Amino acid sequence: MILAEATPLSHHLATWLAGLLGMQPNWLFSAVGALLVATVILLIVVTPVGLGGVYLERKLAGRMQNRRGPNRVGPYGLLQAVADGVKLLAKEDILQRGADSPLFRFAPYLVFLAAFAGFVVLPFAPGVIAADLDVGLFYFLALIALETVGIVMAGWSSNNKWSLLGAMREVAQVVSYELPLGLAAMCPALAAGSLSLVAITDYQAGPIWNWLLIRHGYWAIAMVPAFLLFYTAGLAAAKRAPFDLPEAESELTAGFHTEYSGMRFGMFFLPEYAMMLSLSAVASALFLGGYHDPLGLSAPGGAFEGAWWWGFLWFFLKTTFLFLSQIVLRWTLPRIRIDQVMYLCYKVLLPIGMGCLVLSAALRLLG
Amino acid sequence: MTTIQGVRLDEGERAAPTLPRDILTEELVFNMGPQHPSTHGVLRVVLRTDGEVVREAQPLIGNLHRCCEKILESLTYVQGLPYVDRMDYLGALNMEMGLVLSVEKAAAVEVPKRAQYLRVILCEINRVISHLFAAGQFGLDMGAFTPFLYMFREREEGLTLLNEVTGGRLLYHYIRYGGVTRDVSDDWKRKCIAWCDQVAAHMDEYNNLLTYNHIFLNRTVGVAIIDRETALRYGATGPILRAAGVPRDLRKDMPYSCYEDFDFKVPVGPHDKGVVGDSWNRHRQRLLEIEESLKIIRQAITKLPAGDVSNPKVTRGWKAPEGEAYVASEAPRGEISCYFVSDGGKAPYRARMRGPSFYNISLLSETSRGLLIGDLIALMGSIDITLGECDR
Amino acid sequence: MTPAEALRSALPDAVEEATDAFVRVKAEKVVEAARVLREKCGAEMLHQISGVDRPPDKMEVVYHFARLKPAAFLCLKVSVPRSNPVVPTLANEWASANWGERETWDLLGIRFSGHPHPYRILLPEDWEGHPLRKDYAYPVEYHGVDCVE
Amino acid sequence: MTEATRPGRPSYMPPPERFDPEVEQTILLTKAEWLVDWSRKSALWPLGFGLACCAIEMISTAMTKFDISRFGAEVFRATPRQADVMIVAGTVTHKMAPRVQRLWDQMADPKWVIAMGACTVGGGPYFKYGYHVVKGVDKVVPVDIYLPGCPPRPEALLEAIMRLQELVEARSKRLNGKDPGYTPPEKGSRQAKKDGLSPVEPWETAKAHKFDDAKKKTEEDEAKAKAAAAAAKKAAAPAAGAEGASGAPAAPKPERPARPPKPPETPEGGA
Repeated sequence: MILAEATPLSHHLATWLAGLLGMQPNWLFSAVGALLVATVILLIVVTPVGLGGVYLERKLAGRMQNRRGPNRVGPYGLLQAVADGVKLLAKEDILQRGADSPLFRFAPYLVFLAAFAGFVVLPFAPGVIAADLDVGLFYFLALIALETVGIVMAGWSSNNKWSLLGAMREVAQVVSYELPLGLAAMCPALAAGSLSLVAITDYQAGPIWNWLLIRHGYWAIAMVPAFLLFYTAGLAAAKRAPFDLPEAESELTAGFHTEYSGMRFGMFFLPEYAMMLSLSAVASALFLGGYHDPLGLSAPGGAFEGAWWWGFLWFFLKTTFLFLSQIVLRWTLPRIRIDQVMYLCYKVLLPIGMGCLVLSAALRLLG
Repeated sequence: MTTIQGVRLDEGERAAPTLPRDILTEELVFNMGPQHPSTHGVLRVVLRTDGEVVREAQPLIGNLHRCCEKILESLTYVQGLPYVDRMDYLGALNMEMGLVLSVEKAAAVEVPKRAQYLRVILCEINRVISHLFAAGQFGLDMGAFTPFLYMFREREEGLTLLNEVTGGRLLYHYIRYGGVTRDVSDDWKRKCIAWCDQVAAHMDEYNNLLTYNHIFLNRTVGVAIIDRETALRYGATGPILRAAGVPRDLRKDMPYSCYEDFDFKVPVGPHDKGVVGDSWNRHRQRLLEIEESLKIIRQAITKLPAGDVSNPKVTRGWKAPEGEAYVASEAPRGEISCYFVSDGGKAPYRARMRGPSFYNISLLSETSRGLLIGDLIALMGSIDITLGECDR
Repeated sequence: MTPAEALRSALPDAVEEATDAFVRVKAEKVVEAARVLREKCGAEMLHQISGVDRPPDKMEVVYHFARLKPAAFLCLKVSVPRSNPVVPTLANEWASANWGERETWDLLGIRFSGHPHPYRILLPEDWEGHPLRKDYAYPVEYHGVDCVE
Repeated sequence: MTEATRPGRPSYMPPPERFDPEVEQTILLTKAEWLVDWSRKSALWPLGFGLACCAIEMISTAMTKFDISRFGAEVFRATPRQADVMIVAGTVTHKMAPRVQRLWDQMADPKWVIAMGACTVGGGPYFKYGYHVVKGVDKVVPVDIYLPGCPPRPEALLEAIMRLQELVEARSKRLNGKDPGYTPPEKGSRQAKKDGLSPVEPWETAKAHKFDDAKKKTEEDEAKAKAAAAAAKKAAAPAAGAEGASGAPAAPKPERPARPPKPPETPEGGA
């Protein structure tokens, strides 16, 4: 109900449905509306996100490596990721001897859920959001921890030592990197005075110097390091190179998903891209003005105030830029060793994060 | 006493018990390979680890034992040559050199000067190709995928060059007793020089992308040090030995096949970063050796004398007279040598091939103690083994 | 000092045959001979261990040592009876002898007494016979997989 | 869900039953089959598994110049669970054969095998004197595509991939009636195998799971052990030779066919 009330889209849907049936909108319609929105988001956003991410990654990797990348399946190989998905669905699902069956089966769902549930709080455009939670940012950070639980379950239940090692690395890495990630995310929240992603985005309405990254010039002192920190810690939280240790192929064969086959593997494969994308989206909402354009046309009083397509375009551009930069990084950098990952987190990123937070607080007090 | 398929894993030297008594810790025994992305083939390593720290790594070989020596004893001289190619499939021409030099010395076969130069040119091209592959593969082990493809770009060009002369992309069967099979054209020589320029021009690219990458340096500098004594004790040769500071290169020390005619340096560790004998130095060593090899190729092509490319006395049914010889030569991975014994029969009586990887990988168990698993990968990648010659 | 001179002076009763190319010593003295080569002739590396089957009654183990400066190979030979081929191990002196001797045992069936780990290295542990012997009989099948057509 | 290690696993796709052709072409089922086969052929993920020389050419195929990723097959999986096609690239030895078989066992259905190179096709250059070389990987795993060459060029591997795609697609093409001149081949015939419609599933023909009972003593071994024991007894008690001869009748020493007499016995085992 709270979800439905907070969401204009689902609220409209509920009213429309009730009107269709000639009844007063009550909580049942609200719930149905919210569910419908969630389903639509899952269909329209999530599937293309996963598949498109895979396609982009393979194509871009090919381009970086003087190759062509997939180009036989569909025009420009566009259907490649679809073929992968259908193939994974039709593949045998193996439960190996010695595996902890319930955990083994449940882990991929948990990871999938955790990665895609983050989309609920993403402000895609003005008014286009599944649920504008007051604690949206907090909710998002909490989901990253939930994903870790799924991965540990997968690694433990596989009864495979490589999986176990991968899961242990995942715990060590992601739990540690949540600290700098949270600290970096707190800086914009502090500046905007809210944990709601919509509120933070709207705080940055107006021309480009209103964006938190370079807000009024002097905010850049705190926000540029915080942004880089968020980006780096985000890479680690999404297990992307150079922090892809939990599934480091040359070390742990396939890490925590060594024993998974078929669609269960696909459920580890797609969330990785979802996680990358949602982290990019949150980064753009926190620091780069989210759905606001650099000229201030979407700001109150601007030409495109409240135009969802205009906002979505800018949100999409910013997010895709960050997403692609993650892919480029992955295909450029070697992998960091596990002790260096820990060193980087606790001795480099964490102090920087604290510094950023203190600076932001000071700026908030002064300005 | 833990025993895994006949391999005894020594107990003892357990980690000092720093944890409280009620936390139960246990050492893990991993089976790495034969199918593992960074064992470079079918090497199997049994690891005993304490979490991420390797307590013991026991390499187990033999999964690619292809009976090379028995086959050499069973087939005639000329028939046996292709099998030597298949020992080190990345540096096949250098493997041929290993056998042919011994047989030629034992049988006192004259090799025309032009053939000797051609051997040098093609062997050095092969060495460059092999080192490019090794360096790229090392990057791949460290998680950097793209440099590998960049190095493969030049490698493919080099393969095309070799293909044009020998007819094979990977395995050549080009060097024969008393010479080589085919001559090269002027056009090929021009292409070869152009290729040398191309590789030399791209060295900076590799260095920027991989060798001096900050993460790569952090991963490899000071990691898995193989010092001079260890290398000598285990018979490790080639880039490992030179990176450990021993200026031993058979092309300089015991010149064969006219290597004394060329002016080149032997790079010796430590190089500009890291400490002597660490993983980074072994990687850098290979890249520096590529540059020296390019120098040799350029000189050999300029100085290439006219004349025949094979000794007409060595015919199809040629046999070596009774005798024996031991000649070693410098292959990309170390010293390839052959203890050749002939009893005058149609086949060698005994042709004992020394695979450099066999000795190089044997030091894994001693060097790997106390490394992290990621470092073990760095060690294995920088040793750069080929299982074909390790198991023969 | 050539290996022949060094060995003749240090171990006069061990040397069976000495030429420029190689020195043949008694099997039980091979460890001492190898030590002499290391101390007097600068043999720093055991380059290669080869076994040669010489039917009907003899087998040879050939050690090639490498001297670094000036570069040279020093060759030491040992003959053992084919009926009971046993040679003392060098594995405690040179680490490279460890695997080399295991391989010689594996392929030729020459035993090295005192070896820390005297098992097959290339072939599986339950393989029959030693392939590089001249009278080796090719296997017909191994664990259910045919070896001949 | 099936257990991975269970031998004689049922086929991932049962042999197609022949319906009335009209029904076959109209119902949705066949269309779905087409979709599944299309996706399988378009996303053949190989197992990143190199054995010897051919592996280098396999890597070359994935690299810039040849670029197997055009076919969507550059996703070399390090774990057999996620791979579709095992490219056996290089010589399979007797020591390696159980592992190759095990990897094949660990792969999830549907799965295919490309035997790359002369060694895996039939022993290749090691056919005669290679005592430790398995003469063809089809002795341990079922092979779908044989790719000769020593080593095959990357172009050849690309063709093998394309042939495999045809093979994968063949079944649904037949089902969808895309091939009007098609009559179902005779059961178990050569043509049936070629069409990928063989009622004899590949794993039925494979000599699978022989390694499991490696320790199991065959009758032959038992007889041999008995003979050895008798001989040892004889040697230990020469005085009781007569008794030994009468008590334990000389068990005929089982000679393997085509094997010359054994060399003089040497003491085995470590020092």
